[in-house]
Amino acid sequence: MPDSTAAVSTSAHDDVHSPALLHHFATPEQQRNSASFGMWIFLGTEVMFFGGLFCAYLIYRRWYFADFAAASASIDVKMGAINTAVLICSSLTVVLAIWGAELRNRALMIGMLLLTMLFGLTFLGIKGIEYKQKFDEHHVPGASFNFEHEEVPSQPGHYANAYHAQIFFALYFIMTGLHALHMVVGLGIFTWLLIMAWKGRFTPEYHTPLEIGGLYWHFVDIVWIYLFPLLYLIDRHK
Amino acid sequence: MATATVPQIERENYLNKEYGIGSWLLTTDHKRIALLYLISITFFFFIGGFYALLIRLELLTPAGDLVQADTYNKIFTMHGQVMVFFFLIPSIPAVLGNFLIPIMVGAKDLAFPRINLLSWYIYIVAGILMMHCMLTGGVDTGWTFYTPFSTAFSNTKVIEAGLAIFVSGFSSILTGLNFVVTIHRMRAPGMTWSRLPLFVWSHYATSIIQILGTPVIAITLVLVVAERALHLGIFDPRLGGDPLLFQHLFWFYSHPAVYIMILPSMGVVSEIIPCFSRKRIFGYSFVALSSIAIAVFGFLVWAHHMFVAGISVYAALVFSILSYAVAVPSAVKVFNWTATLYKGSIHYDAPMLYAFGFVGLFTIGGLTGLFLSALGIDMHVHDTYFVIAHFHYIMVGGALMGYLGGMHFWWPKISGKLYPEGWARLAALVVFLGFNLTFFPQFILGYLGMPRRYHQYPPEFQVLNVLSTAGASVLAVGYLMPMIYFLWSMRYGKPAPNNPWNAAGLEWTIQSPPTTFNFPEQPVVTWEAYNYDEIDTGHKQEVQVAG
Amino acid sequence: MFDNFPLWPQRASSMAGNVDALFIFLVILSGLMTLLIFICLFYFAARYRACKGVLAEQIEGSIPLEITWTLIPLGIFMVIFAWGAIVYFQQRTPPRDATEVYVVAKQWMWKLEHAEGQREINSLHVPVNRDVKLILTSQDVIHSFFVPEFRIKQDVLPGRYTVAWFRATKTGTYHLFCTQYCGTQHSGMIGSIIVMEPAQYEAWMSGGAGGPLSASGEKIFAELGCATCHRNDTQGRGPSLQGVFGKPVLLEDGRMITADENYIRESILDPGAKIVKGFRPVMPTFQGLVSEEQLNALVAYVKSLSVYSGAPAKNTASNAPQGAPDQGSQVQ
Amino acid sequence: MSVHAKSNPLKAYIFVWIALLVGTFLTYRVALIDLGPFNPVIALAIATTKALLVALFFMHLRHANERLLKLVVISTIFFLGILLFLTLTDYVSRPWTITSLAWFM
Repeated sequence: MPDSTAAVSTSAHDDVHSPALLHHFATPEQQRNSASFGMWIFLGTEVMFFGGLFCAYLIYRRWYFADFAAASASIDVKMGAINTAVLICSSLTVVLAIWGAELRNRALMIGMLLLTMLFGLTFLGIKGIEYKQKFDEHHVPGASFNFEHEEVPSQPGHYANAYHAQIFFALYFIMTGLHALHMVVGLGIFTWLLIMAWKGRFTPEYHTPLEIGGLYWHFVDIVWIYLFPLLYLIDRHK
Repeated sequence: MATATVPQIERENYLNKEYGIGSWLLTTDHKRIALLYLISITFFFFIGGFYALLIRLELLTPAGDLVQADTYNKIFTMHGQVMVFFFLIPSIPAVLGNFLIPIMVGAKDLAFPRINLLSWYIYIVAGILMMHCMLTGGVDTGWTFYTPFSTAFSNTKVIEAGLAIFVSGFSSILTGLNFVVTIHRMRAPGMTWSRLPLFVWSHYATSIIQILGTPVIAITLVLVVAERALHLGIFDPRLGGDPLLFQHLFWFYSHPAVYIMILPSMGVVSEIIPCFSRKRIFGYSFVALSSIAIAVFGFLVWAHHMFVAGISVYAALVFSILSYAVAVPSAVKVFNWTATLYKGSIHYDAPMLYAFGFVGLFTIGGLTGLFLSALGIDMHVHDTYFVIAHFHYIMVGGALMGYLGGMHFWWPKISGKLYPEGWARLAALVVFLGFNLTFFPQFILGYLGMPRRYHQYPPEFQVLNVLSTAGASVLAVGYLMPMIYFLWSMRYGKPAPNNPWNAAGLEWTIQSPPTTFNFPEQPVVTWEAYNYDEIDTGHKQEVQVAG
Repeated sequence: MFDNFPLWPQRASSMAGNVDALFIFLVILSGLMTLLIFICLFYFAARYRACKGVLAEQIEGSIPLEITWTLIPLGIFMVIFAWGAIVYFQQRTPPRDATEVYVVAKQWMWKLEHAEGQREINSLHVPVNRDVKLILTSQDVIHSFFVPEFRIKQDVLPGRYTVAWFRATKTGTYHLFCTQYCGTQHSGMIGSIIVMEPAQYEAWMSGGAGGPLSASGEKIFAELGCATCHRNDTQGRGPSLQGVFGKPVLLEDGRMITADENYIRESILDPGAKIVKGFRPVMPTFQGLVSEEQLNALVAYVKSLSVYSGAPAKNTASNAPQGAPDQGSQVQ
Repeated sequence: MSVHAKSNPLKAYIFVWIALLVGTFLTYRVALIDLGPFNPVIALAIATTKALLVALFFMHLRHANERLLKLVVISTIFFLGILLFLTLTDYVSRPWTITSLAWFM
């Protein structure tokens, strides 16, 4: 931990301030460090937020493994895999956009921002198709939920308990739903970043919003990296 | 002490810089936001207090004759929810912490002033949701929302209350986040970690809990709301769920939440005791690190709320032994405060009286915690009035004493006016006596076996309940007094000098009330914390100006 | 002495003395601690009150002192922990030959059923000086079974059994409280435990009972057609239930579990959850078809099948439920 | 991030990207093979590797001057671990019997 972070502001007040420097910070460095530190802490709260769900998932997966396997087998692993790849690509385009800002390469920055949002929308689109399938199959928990006569993959002739499968689907929809909600928020942030970038607000010296927006996006990607094997790949082998 | 030299004519400060509603509602000044919080939490404190009085009135007689059973259940539920989530959790951090932390570390503001304002608005939205919930029928689940009662059986506004508390959580998270970043990134030159006031250390520990604990209650409430609305089965045993999972997730936050309430009070007391004993605090680094230890160990003990709930006996063993681990740093703090008095030069101003009260009540509250984490005794006293008495000793005796002590200590800085010292000493005494009269009989009631949340009770418990109710009315008077004389002093109080207590700390080097940006120039800290020897021997701390 | 103003609940069970001993130890201990702190506070506050011209003496702190007052409390805490844990384990370990009572809690009443078949509502008659094991479950929300005079408390959960036990040592009538908030009439969900002399108890028992619980379980077993598959030979489609209770069971997925009350309960309500090795998951669920009371009777019946198959070996002893001789069968 | 703009990070970015895609494919393929209890272990090991790659390279956590951020990450994972681990102590030991502790009495 740095001992004291506020630089001795010998001349901070006399300097020509960068227009983005807020009044209560001594230096742009201090401001940037504060912003990224704040974002990392926020991501820490997000980890604990999803952590409660992971905890519930862990407990019920241990209890109702066979039923979870049956329910997991009913979701489309290809879609999930494609979506994982889409998000990974979007993470690449995010870092390239930041790189573009560092290089003062406006076309790269804006192009990559657009591409990121395109990937994000693709992800949500695919997710929407998956949700539609589940809806048609009556696998959405609630009054019309139906999971009768679904075999447990490794035990032919053994039908999954519909109540326990419903718990899987409840967790599936809440986890992926909250993840998708984070994606929507991310798209909102990136729209704003795109406008800022378009207006030429970002320079190699100052592009903190781009960086902390990127941190958020990568975090959402990491959540999905865990959701994919946990939800889609329970007991998949024949 | 308070040897107030008559101060200067009205100077520009954060209070009179701008006028008008807009200049308050859109302010990003941490001091103004602290006052906004002060007004809002005082409002909720009186709502919660009103419910408390209704509870005590109902329990005056064994029969449930004042209100209906359903009404009573709603009253104690909303008493708990309002007091915990809308008063105690924001109380010291959002008011005193908000006001003081930037000044104590030598910054112009918190790291994210706009997020600070946002957190107040989130609190207000949550408060409006809670008020709406209360006014349209209320909720009767107990503040603990235990499933499956809350998800499948209660006929009241569980979803609204859940949402209100969910929203208020974000306010708490953002405050904690702001504090941590400020403490790490905004310290003035020379303000090293070993020179930080202990108030800042304890808020750092509090913030860790707010940041890492609150999201878990948020997601738990999301699950409760979803379960109630859609019957998913996650917490409903009829659908394969486990109600104990809810309790695990709930207490993972709600146990550390107790430390969100008590740690800031400990910070306040760690400021007051050195000031009024004119001494460095005894064992600075142990007091500082014990705050962090409490925050970390606080996360390891939650299932001691579940010893009789049907968890495995082995898990009960683990959680019992860990509960004792968290008691050690609390004990260390009490010993250090006491040792600080040794060979001091002790003054009996109102803040010090509150600090004495805090140490006494916290000692009793903490020691009875040992009873509850002893597995064999918890079997008997769990969910009885023993538990009620214990956590009120911590959360009211401890947290509220610290809050009032801090309000008195920093009131001259906040308002620029001196409060009437005689009244304040009287109020401290009334609160202390009223509190003990209210809650000590409840320990006995609990051991006798009176269960909590009882609308009517067997007649042999009546004498103690009457004592408790009598105490509650004394306590109410004790709480109203500071409210009245603080308001009175805003208009009629003597103007406060910059440092009425001759206290150490950056906040006392600036004018009362401070200017909007706190410091005329970036301060540079060259002295250790609590340098009362230097102050009293005439080597006054002076703010060096950099450059 | 204090008729209207008691300070102490009566000690009416074998457990009460143990709990009170620890409690008194803690009261003395924390009383001394509080006294120490208060005396220091008052003495220092008076002795070192501010005087003109006398400055405070600065003391930085003392590491030996800090270590002392960290380690000594820790040591004391470990003693309390161990003592508390021993009492807890006593409370959690029902003796083998205890009389069994099935308790069903619902909003807002207690339904109690003796293994001998007597049913009671909001009251429980027990003989003095005999171990009584409670097998508790709830029909709706979480309740909690609390008898202050016995110093026992156990939450009662829907969807599973929890267990408690006591041995009353004093005749009389004692409070039964629900201590887990359960809705409108939570404070009305009270009852009484009536501890009687053995002779009185026998007299009370002989007054109108419909035969032991296991016998009504057997009837339900037959009515539901369980016996078509769960036959006594090895030819049935389901495993034979003779002597199953309290024994280890090998499952299809390789796990080994002990057949306790919760296992039998789960096997009736969710037969697919734990398939016995060598059998197929063909049993339909009885969720919603049997009431809690019928379930208790079925469990009692399955347990009774084990009594005749010989006493359980000592080493494989498992959870309390194991091989507890059915009181009902003794009466027969 | 003007500090590391000097060196060209493109190669590292592309390399990490390819590694992440390969990891995803690997996760899927391995799930189809029966490895008994090791299926979830391997899946989570791959996921953790991927998450680390994203955090270290895309989120620039590997740079030495970000020690404080590493502290945030480590303490978050620590507390998440506590939540999962201590909750599991209850669930894992619930079926255990009491008398195995008989020596204790």
